[in-house]
Amino acid sequence: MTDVCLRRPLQRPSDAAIALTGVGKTFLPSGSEVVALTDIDLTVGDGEFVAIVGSSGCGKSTLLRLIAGLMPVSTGRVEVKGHRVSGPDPGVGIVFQTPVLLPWRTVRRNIELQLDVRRLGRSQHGKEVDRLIALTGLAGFENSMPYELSGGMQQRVALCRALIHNPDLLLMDEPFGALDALTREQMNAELQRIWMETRKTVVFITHSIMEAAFLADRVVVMTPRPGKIREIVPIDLPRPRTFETFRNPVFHEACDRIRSLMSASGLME
Amino acid sequence: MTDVCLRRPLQRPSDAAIALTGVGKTFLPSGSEVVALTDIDLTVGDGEFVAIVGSSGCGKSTLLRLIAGLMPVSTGRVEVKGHRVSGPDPGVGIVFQTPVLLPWRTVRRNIELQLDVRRLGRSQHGKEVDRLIALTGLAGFENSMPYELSGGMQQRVALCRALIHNPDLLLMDEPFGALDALTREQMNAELQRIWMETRKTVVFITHSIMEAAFLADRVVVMTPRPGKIREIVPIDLPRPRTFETFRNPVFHEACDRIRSLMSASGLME
Amino acid sequence: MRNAIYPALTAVILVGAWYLAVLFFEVPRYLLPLPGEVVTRLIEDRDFLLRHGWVTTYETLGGFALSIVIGIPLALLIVSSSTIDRALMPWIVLSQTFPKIALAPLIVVWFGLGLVPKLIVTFLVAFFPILISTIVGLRSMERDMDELRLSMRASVWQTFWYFRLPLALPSLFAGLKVSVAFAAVGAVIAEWVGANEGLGYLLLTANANLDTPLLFAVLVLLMVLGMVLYHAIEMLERLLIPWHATIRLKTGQPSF
Amino acid sequence: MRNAIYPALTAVILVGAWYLAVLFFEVPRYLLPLPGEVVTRLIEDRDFLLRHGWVTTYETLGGFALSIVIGIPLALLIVSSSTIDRALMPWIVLSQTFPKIALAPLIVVWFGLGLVPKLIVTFLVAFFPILISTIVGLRSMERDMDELRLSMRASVWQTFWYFRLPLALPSLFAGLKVSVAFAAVGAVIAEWVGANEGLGYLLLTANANLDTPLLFAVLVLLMVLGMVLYHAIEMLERLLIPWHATIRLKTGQPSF
Amino acid sequence: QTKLNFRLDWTIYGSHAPFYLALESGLYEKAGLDVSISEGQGSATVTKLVAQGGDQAGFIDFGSMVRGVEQGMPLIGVMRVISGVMCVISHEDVAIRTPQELDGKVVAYAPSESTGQIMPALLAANGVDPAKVSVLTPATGAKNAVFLQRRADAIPANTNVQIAQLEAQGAKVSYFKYSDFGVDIMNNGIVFNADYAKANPEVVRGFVAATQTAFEMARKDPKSALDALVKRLPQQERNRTILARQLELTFDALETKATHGKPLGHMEASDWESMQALLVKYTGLPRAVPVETLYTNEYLPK
Ligand SMILES: Nc1ncnc2c1ncn2[C@@H]1O[C@H](COP(=O)(O)OP(=O)(O)OP(=O)(O)O)[C@@H](O)[C@H]1O
Ligand SMILES: Nc1ncnc2c1ncn2[C@@H]1O[C@H](COP(=O)(O)OP(=O)(O)OP(=O)(O)O)[C@@H](O)[C@H]1O
Ligand SMILES: [Mg+2]
Ligand SMILES: [Mg+2]
Repeated sequence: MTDVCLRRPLQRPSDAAIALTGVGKTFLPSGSEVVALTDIDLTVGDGEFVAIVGSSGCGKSTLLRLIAGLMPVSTGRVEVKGHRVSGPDPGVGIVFQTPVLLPWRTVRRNIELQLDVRRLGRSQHGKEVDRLIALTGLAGFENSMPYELSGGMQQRVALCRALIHNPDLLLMDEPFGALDALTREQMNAELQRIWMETRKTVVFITHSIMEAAFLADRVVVMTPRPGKIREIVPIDLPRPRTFETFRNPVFHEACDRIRSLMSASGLME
Repeated sequence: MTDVCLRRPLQRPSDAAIALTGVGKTFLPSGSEVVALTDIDLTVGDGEFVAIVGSSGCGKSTLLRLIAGLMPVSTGRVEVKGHRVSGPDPGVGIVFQTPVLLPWRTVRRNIELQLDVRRLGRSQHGKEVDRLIALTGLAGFENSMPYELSGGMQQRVALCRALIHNPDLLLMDEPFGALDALTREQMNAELQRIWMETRKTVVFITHSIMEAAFLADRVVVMTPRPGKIREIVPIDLPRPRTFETFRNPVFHEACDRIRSLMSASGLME
Repeated sequence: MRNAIYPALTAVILVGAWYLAVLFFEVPRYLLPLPGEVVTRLIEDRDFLLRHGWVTTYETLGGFALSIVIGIPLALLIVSSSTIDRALMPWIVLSQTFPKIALAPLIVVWFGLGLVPKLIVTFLVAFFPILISTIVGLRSMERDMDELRLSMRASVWQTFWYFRLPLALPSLFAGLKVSVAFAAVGAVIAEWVGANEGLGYLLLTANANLDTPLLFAVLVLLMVLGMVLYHAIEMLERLLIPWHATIRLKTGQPSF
Repeated sequence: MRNAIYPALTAVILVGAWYLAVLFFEVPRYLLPLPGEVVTRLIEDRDFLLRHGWVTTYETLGGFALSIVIGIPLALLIVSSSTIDRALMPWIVLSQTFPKIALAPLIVVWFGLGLVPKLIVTFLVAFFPILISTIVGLRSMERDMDELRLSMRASVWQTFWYFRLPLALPSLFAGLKVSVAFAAVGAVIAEWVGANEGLGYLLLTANANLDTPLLFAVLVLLMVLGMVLYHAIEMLERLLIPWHATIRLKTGQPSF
Repeated sequence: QTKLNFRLDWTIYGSHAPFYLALESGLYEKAGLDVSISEGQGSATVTKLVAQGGDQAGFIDFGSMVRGVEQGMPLIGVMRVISGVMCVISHEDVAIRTPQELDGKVVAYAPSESTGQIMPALLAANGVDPAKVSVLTPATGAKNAVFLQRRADAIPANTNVQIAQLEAQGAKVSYFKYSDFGVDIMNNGIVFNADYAKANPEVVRGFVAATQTAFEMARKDPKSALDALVKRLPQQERNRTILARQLELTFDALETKATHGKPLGHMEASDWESMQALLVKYTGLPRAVPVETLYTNEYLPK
């Protein structure tokens, strides 16, 4: 395959798949208010793969929710595909931080839920469901109920569900957090392949700096509460990235840079 | 601190904190039966730190449940502190794979749940609760409800809850899975310190090979379904391990060994 | 089959206790006849009893069906809008706080003495538990799942069908169980409002005529009707929500 | 205060509709008196009505309290053992499937005409919804949480108090709401069994004398009693389970 | 003073006033009795209460008492009070004055009402085919409404209860009594628990005598009787006109043909026999019992 690295100048937000300007989010829980995000300016190009890293509780999931249109911003403006967000975009696929499977549906039916709700014929996509199940190593568990699955298996079902309708915008919140190192690597490779084939726009939250650097065009490093963007680290590596990439000094430089940015912002507040 | 590495010969199971002999576990769900574990023989010495790695769905959590006395074995025998297991041991602290917080209790009250149920005076342990909250970076969120926390914060609450009653046997199922790299490193260091100070017996499930090698006296590598012990890798490194350890070739050898064992057993079945 | 043992045992104990009570405490027969007398009556008058029993059965089923058909959508409506909730709930609670029989004259004059008033009264007695339980069930969706359905852009109807209804089933079934047990009572009350057939009618006659064996025969039939309906609902529950903890724990995983 | 608007509005609409109905459809007064007449009656006879109302109120509260005090532990017992479940449930269902009033003579003879039979009948009418809802609530503990409480070696009592009860609260409150709305009806029925005071007794009198204004005055009092109790339970719910989705969603997070 | 619990058949109606007169004017007290009067929920329930002895005496429909005795209840009728009040009420403008005119008409009554249950006897006695009379069966409370709405042409009723109520609603009614058409039966009387009566004959005698005097006094001065009732139950003040009319009609119905001219309370075996015959034939009473077990005149003043 050829190098399909897609970094481009992104002056005009309208060009972008996602554009956040001056976004802030404050929660008003029972006690004192929590400022989860302030002053977020971020533009994600069409077909770009952006990873977000930051310490636990810094607002990554909140940011994803704002982009997904799952909650309104407190200040600022979120645009997806040029439109101000006021609800989830039809072309979005989300992997949540927890698997959120319906306990009354089998593995297969949980994946098909996406098809059912979007009125995409279950039978037409049957093959695709099978393919994703095989890809994620769930073959043989199609008819298991969620409570019969291990933590990692549940997460993989959620992954399949987010992919089955072939969305052009993929929002993933630590999708591989519950997977072992090797399965995770395999999944990374798969995700890259899918991304290169279909040119989806991806926003990918991860705790693994290496995973972020391996997958993303740009890595957004966030500071802890109140969550701000500290720096955006471009990853200037050719695609497809393979395990050769791990030996590339550019890769290690990027990783070190991200790591030092995170350390600098303090481990936790 | 001095080197307190505790590996000893463990011929007599009765010496051991945990002894599994010929343990197997088969689930009989709605569909076909799932053999989660077969032929597990494992002895964990008193005060030993054992890590378990293995691909997703290979039976790690199931193994932990058997040791914890949360479910009966299908075959074989599990002994904890010389007694056949027929329920959870009083001196056990468990971190589950999911946080399992009570939604009607604040962070602080969730940690205190362990004290309440075990009738350990809430007031006597007040300082200890504060200390753990500060240690895990949850200060300021004592009175937040679980749904107001991020995924990683919830996991940290669960960690505090497992430690507050100072158990001598600690069973941890991916306790740091939802934490960012740096918080995770800090937590690793903390866990090592606590372990060295209090000489707890620890069984620690993780997906991070480096974490396993960094923390454990021995790393149990499991094969995928049906879950078996492939090999037990001893980690012959002095304590306390610090970030110097990462430069130690012994460490890297161990990691490579674990990695190759896992690859050899096939990524997934 | 094993499930039938306990109810059967219960029946045996009940009848035994009844028998002994009558004999030992010398309860006069006109207050509490012997089981045998009631059974004799049940057998002798079976055609007559079954005919009236059948009337009450279909009134019960009709009223219960109406409770479901109106109760569940009503719950959905109330859950979907807090304005509707606040506007409707007071009325509904109101409708529960007085005995229906007190409105007998109005009911008879407006709805006559046919099937309609029976269905209305039975419905009024039986729908409230379904409504309240369904509301709690429908509302028990946590943020996680709500975000999932939002992200899928599920319509109101889809949200109900794919998410809220299955989630609500355990609670809904609790409502159905209470409701079905009350439905038979509702039908009897409906017959007291005005009827010349049905078990409620028989109860009135038996009472006026001091015909205690008949009274108890009718009560036995009512119990049988109620029990059958209740257990039918329970079986349906087992069928529909085997995935739920309520049922899983009951059927029992092995544990220490 | 804002919460009072809707019920108030409801009352206004109800009275308005009632007024217009009487005037336009020329409903005869002996079927449906004018609101004014009922209000006049309420004011004129206030001492007398309040005295009887008070009797019914404490019967209602007593029976309701009994339902809670017996219903919840009973639910716990049933949840804790499937043998007890299967042995007791049939009896309990049985107790619900026939009209209590049919056993009036037995009840009167065994328990006299004092407060005891009133409490028993009210209890019999009101406890079932609490029982069933509590059972569902108590059983709704998922494996995760069950393992947590096992790992802590929580005793049966602790399991109930720290885990099952809080989990059961939303469902339990559904039961309480149904139950409290029925309790007043139960008290009225209990008074029909035999009483010289209380709103149920007044209903009988009003009915016998074709005294429709009195009948409606009593119904109004019953409604007020039921509504007050219902809303008291609802407020308690808000107080006790602000953490639950049922309530969280109602109070409303901002959303699109 | 001997305590005596006396239970009325139903909630208050005008015929009850003399009992309160006896209470208020001290008649019971003079007889050495401390009587407490309670309202009832229908004769069927009251028979059981008296049989159980919780109440020693009741103002009970004799028909219900007969059923009770047949079932083995220890009851004894000691004083006949109201007789022949059963009637058929119709609207004056379409008056029904004879049983024959019921042919093809609609009547309404609750299944539990003895007046309704006996109606076939009335029809049979007058050559009317009961099948030609349609019956609506609303709840007791709804019966009057159905009649006032003219859903029913007529209702079987008791002269001393419903007529006054219907008139109070502004209805102009016409009625005829069963007793004028061959069905002449006793209605309510004083029933004692038989065991109690046997053990306490003086109490029964005293109560019966006082009651008899009270009815005489009330007939002469109905207002005093009503005053006494209202004094005890102030909320009845508002029903005074109805009560007065009910009481007035009560005095027209204190004897059967067989007891004409006899003192109030006196009973004749023939009345009991004909009553039982009707109950057996029309209302499912399994069998007639010996009349001696039903009543006695021995407690009446000589
Ligand atoms: N619904 C809510 N109500 C109140 N506070 C909230 C809510 N959701 C999130 N927060 C707060 O916002 C902050 C950011 O949370 P968020 O879940 O975005 O963190 P995160 O970066 O995803 O962390 P993690 O890596 O641990 O998942 C946290 O301090 C959290 O307590
Ligand atoms: N309650 C259950 N019923 C049926 N099958 C089960 C049950 N629990 C676990 N299993 C099966 O047992 C196997 C091992 O599960 P387990 O949760 O132990 O895996 P794991 O090693 O912890 O995986 P992960 O790393 O993904 O958490 C899986 O195949 C799972 O499907
Ligand atoms: Mg998060
Ligand atoms: Mg696991």
